[in-house]
Amino acid sequence: MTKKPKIGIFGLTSCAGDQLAILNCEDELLTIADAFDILDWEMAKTNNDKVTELDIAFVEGVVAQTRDLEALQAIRKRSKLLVAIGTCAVWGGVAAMKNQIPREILKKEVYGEEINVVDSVEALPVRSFVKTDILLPGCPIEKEQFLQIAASLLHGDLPELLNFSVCSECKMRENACLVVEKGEICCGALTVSGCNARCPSHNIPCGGCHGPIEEVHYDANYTMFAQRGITKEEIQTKMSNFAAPAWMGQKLLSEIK
Amino acid sequence: MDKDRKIVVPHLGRVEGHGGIDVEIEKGDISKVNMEIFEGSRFYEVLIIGKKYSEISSIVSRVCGICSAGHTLTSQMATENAFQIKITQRTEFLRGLLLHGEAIESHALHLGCLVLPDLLGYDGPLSMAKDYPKEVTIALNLKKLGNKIQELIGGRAIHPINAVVGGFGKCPSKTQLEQLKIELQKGLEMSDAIVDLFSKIKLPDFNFKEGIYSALLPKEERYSYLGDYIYTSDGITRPISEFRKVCHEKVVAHSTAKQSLYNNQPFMVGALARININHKYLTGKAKEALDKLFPILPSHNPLHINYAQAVELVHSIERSIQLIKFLFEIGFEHEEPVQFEVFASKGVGAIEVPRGTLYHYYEFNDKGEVVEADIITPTAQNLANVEKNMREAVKTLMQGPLNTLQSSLENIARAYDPCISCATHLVRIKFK
Amino acid sequence: MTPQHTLLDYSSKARVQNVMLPQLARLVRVIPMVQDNYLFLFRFEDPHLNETFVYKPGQFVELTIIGTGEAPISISSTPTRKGVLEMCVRRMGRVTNALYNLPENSFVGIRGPYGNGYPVEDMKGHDVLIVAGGLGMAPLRSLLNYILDNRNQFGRLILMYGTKTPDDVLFRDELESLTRRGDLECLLAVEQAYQYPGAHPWRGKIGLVTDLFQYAKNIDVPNTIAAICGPPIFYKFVLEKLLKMNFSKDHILMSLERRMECGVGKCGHCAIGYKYTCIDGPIFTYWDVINMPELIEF
Amino acid sequence: MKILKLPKANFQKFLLSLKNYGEVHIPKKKSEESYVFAPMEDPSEVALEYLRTIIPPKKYFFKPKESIFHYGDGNHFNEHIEDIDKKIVLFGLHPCDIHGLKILDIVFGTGYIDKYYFARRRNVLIIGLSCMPDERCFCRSMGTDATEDGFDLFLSELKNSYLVTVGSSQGDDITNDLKDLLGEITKKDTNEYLKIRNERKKRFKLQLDISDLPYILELQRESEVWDDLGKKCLCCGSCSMVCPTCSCFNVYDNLSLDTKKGERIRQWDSCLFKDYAVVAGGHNFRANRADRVRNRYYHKQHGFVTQFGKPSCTGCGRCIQYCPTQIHVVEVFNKIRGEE
Ligand SMILES: Cc1cc2nc3c(=O)[nH]c(=O)nc-3n(C[C@H](O)[C@H](O)[C@H](O)COP(=O)(O)OP(=O)(O)OC[C@H]3O[C@@H](n4cnc5c(N)ncnc54)[C@H](O)[C@@H]3O)c2cc1C
Ligand code: SF4
Ligand code: SF4
Ligand code: SF4
Repeated sequence: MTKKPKIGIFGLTSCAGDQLAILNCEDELLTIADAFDILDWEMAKTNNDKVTELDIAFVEGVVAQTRDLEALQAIRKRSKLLVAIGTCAVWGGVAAMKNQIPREILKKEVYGEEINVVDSVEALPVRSFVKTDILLPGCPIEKEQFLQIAASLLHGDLPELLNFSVCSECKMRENACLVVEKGEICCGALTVSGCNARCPSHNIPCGGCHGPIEEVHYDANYTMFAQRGITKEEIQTKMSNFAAPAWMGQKLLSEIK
Repeated sequence: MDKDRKIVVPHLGRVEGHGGIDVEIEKGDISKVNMEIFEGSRFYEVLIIGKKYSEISSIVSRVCGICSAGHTLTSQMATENAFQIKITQRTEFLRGLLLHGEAIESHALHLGCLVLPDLLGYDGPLSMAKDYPKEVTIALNLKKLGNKIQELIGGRAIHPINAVVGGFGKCPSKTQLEQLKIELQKGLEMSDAIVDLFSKIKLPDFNFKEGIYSALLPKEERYSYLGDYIYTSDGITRPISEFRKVCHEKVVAHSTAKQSLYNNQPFMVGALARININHKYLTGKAKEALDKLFPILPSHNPLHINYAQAVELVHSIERSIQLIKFLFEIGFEHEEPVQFEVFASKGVGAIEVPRGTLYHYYEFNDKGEVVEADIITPTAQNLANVEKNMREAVKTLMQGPLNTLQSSLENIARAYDPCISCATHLVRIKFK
Repeated sequence: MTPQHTLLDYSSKARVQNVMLPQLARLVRVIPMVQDNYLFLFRFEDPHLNETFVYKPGQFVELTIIGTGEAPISISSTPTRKGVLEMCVRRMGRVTNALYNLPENSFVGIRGPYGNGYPVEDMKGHDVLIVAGGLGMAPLRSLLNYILDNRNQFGRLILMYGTKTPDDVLFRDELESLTRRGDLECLLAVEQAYQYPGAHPWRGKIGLVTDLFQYAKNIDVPNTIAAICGPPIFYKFVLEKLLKMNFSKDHILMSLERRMECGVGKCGHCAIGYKYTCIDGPIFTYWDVINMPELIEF
Repeated sequence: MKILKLPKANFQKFLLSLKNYGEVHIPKKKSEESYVFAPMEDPSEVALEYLRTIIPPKKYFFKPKESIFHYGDGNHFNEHIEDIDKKIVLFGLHPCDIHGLKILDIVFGTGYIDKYYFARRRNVLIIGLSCMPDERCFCRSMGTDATEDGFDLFLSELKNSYLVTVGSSQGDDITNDLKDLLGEITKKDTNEYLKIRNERKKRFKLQLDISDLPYILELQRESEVWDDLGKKCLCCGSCSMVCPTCSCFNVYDNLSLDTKKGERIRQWDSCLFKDYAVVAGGHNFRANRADRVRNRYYHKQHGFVTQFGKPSCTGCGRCIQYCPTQIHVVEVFNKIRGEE
């Protein structure tokens, strides 16, 4: 690209962690600001341009209220390319963990009986509503992957991320397998790589925060855990923490009930 | 200005989260000042019901990306409180470091990337960098330092993974800590520059009245973000288990964030509240910074939150260096998280995170699954106070030009650094 | 059988030319042929290399688009015409797309040539039947021109090339002019000669590529080598035809495609059993192909 | 062949002295059941009881992820070979791992030569160490339970000493330098060695008959054993990562934000991964898990045998230990042989 791409960075309902992850590129931030024409980024600047057509929109968060959906549709309309950043935008994230519970009940639990002003809908990822061109999962996104994607886009290529599970990265870092040695519930074999196996490298089982790999082998995972006396329910509650809609698509959570 | 006026600022840029200040001025009088929150609800207190004790902290961490370390640790402390787990000294030091890392990152981000551009008339750090490359670089480097600590201790700068109930998955190595110490020493000089810069900037005073402040009392005779007792500036000290007496939560119609009141009064938590209550414990360079920035204490000007953060920035760096020394003293043997028994119980955890006191409360069944939870974030506690300060400011400012009024209100709201996502986004002003 | 390795052996192997390192080249011209199938012309920056880069028809190179990545691409030009490397590239994904966006005169990287190429030495003295379908013409063009440039070393030469429409014919001008040559039977067919106003009129046949066999009379099967390349469905019918004509499975040459990351038999991706498409291929006899599991279903 | 004796009392000194020849890497304990090769900080860290490390020594020569060249500084592709000048003494390789390296020597040294591998191979001294098999070792079946070459020194453990076999001229230099630590072997030592050797032979629990295995595999291509494996295998790739002879890789570019400077990366890959055999346009030559698992086994015991006359499995047992779903190579082949 010869001209600076015009970009916007947006957050729907989320913890702002992915936008913060971009702000955390301290060494590259000024280069990013130089290479892209950042028109709209509420988290980092005032006076945001809300109308100009964008080459790329980065969107974080889930659609958890009608306001989010309106914002998302407006973003999609003005952007040529939409990059979903973060596990919320890609898979629903924690907010989608208990989509099976009706929102009315959730509202009552948290806000009490009498209040009924809260605008809340079933929390679903960005790609459930609009076309997403690039998916960058991660809770939060990994800085290196973001920079790699940004450089690819600047170069005019559609970025491509490797698609294998945390296990392989975990092995490359030469960690002792937590399933094999300690019988822990580790979501590594289900979860897409990118984090360089952060958790297992700290002796902590993977919680699945990057969301599932393309081809998850549920049965083999169950067998693996069953061999170690771990029940389906235990695995499913753990799996559902970050990408519940993906698992629910597999009709797994409904099996518990 | 006695006409009905209406201005809409749907989003206030440069605050983490979504929100607006909704101010209505009717016939020269304030009819409404509301912090309106646009953030969708995520119902954390419900999400964790049925989850095992080991999974909670990584879920609630997602309340807020900016104080994720704070949420993680508060959650773990509440769990430990419930199961009567006693953590080791090394864990205590490491947790301290992690919290200071978060404070450094958060304060540097707020001061350098949000407040300074505001005060110097830029729309953000990126545009400010063209004229003030040195200042922006210092801020970014301090922010990076904070992140480095979090990355090293927490395993990740945002949503730490290494901290677990009972300890840590992996302890940093000697060489890693040595390296960090060198960088902290450099950071100390940089933070001096920030204090210097702020001491030259005069912040307006809109005649704020004396407020109520609340903060944790340090366990020992030193400035700290940890404590077992809550002190409110009316002179009462309560154990953290009585946190509901301090922050009585109420749901307000205009916001998905709950607001907290103390004795039906708004109150303040956060850096300024801490400085007002605990400043006597400051030592070293932080004390020098305090003397430079706060000739009079306590301060009732919410804009001084920025000064307070600058003081804490220095303190956190100094204390981190000290903690590393302690860690060296106790050595580097591998230490597994503490083993414990699970039983039906309740527990509270409280930590002074950058924006104020954070409370987590859980009730567990005998399998260690959550049956009830309550999370009270600092921003929720501060919201009512922000509104109160705004009312005060509007009174003083109403006669002035409209854009001054608007930007002043935004400045006040921003001073609180309302990480809205954790409670809730920011300012919309309507003049009716 | 196992080589004995010594320090000397290691250090000599550590000193070889680095096969993973591309040579700098320039994209000198882009010639659009059919939609998303352009001909790209390259020259090495090092003028010496343009002379010394020796390759065989059917070999390929690993082409680097700087900043994007690498892809294996067959050389479409013939080694008998030195100076430029021509590659016929189909726009498929990341790398090929970036090539299409690359302005003329840009730098690229090329390493190779790799693969076995057509066994032209062994083919000498034989009649050659080239059968191409659709984009399969790209690798065969090198062979065709090589034979034409060494015409007297080969026997009878027949080219059969079929596409869907005249707009899909690769190297159309070049091939159409070849139909006038007396020493080549150049048979072209399209399934549909639908022509829009202003289009170049189609002078070839209409029908499937297999229909062209009727025009090539008296093929001396035992003395003929068939080189074929095209989409899976093409193979199904052409192979059927050739076998019926009693072509030996050893005399049918096919070109295979696999995912490749290195081109030099190390990365493993193109391995089928013990054969590596990149070093043992991409040209295989039909007999080889039958013996390779997981082959493309024809 | 020169064979000397190192009394155990001198062993720590011996290890320490190795520092003169490069950075010493030794097996260290990583967790309850796992070991790794890592730099020696103190000779007491050496885990002499270890049987297999998580990742085999291949990591020193063929790195999990490495930058192979850079571009953007002028119009060149600048060769980049990590650790090109780093001298390492790799202590403690068991015979199977030495064979593993010998197999990689073939892979990277036949036909086109992989400069990266050999640039590092020449800088690493290999010191072997004898072992006592556990229930996962089947090197004896693979013919890799002993080795006559592929090392500079090889230590065979006796009760109070080690026999030190000198395997290269560099190894000889070391024994000359350290002659104060070493002694002559005696008849008694030989007898002791033989006794241990016979004892070791008896300890092998696991056996795999590889005679005419390629042919059986040819017959069993459509066996339901593969489908069953496909149902059980996670396709996580752990077995490939830990295998001393698995050497597939991916190549891709990392570009810097200025879009001019960049580097080419190569990174370990596995034929078990879904995208391994996907070609442009999306066709996947091994779309089924069963096909991919089968491919790995065929490559080890069929493809490589046909190509180089021996299997590319060393019987180290790593894939058995580290497969999270307990897929067991030997059991798989025994099933295929109908010998369950
Ligand atoms: C011997 C040989 C000769 C060839 N000759 C020609 C020719 O003359 N002309 C021609 O047009 N084509 C030719 N091809 C085909 C050509 O190589 C492919 O079309 C080309 O590789 C497409 O590359 P791409 O990056 O544009 O496509 P993509 O579809 O983007 O990538 C190509 C392949 O790489 C894989 N891939 C890339 N990146 C990743 C990743 N990050 N993770 C997982 N998988 C990834 C894809 O799955 C796919 O298999 C030849 C192929 C071979 C093997
Ligand atoms: S190991 Fe799993 S939970 Fe941990 S960071 Fe990686 S994907 Fe997230
Ligand atoms: S296949 Fe398994 S036993 Fe054989 S060498 Fe590889 S890891 Fe070792
Ligand atoms: S380690 Fe086991 S589960 Fe993982 S790919 Fe290998 S055989 Fe399959």
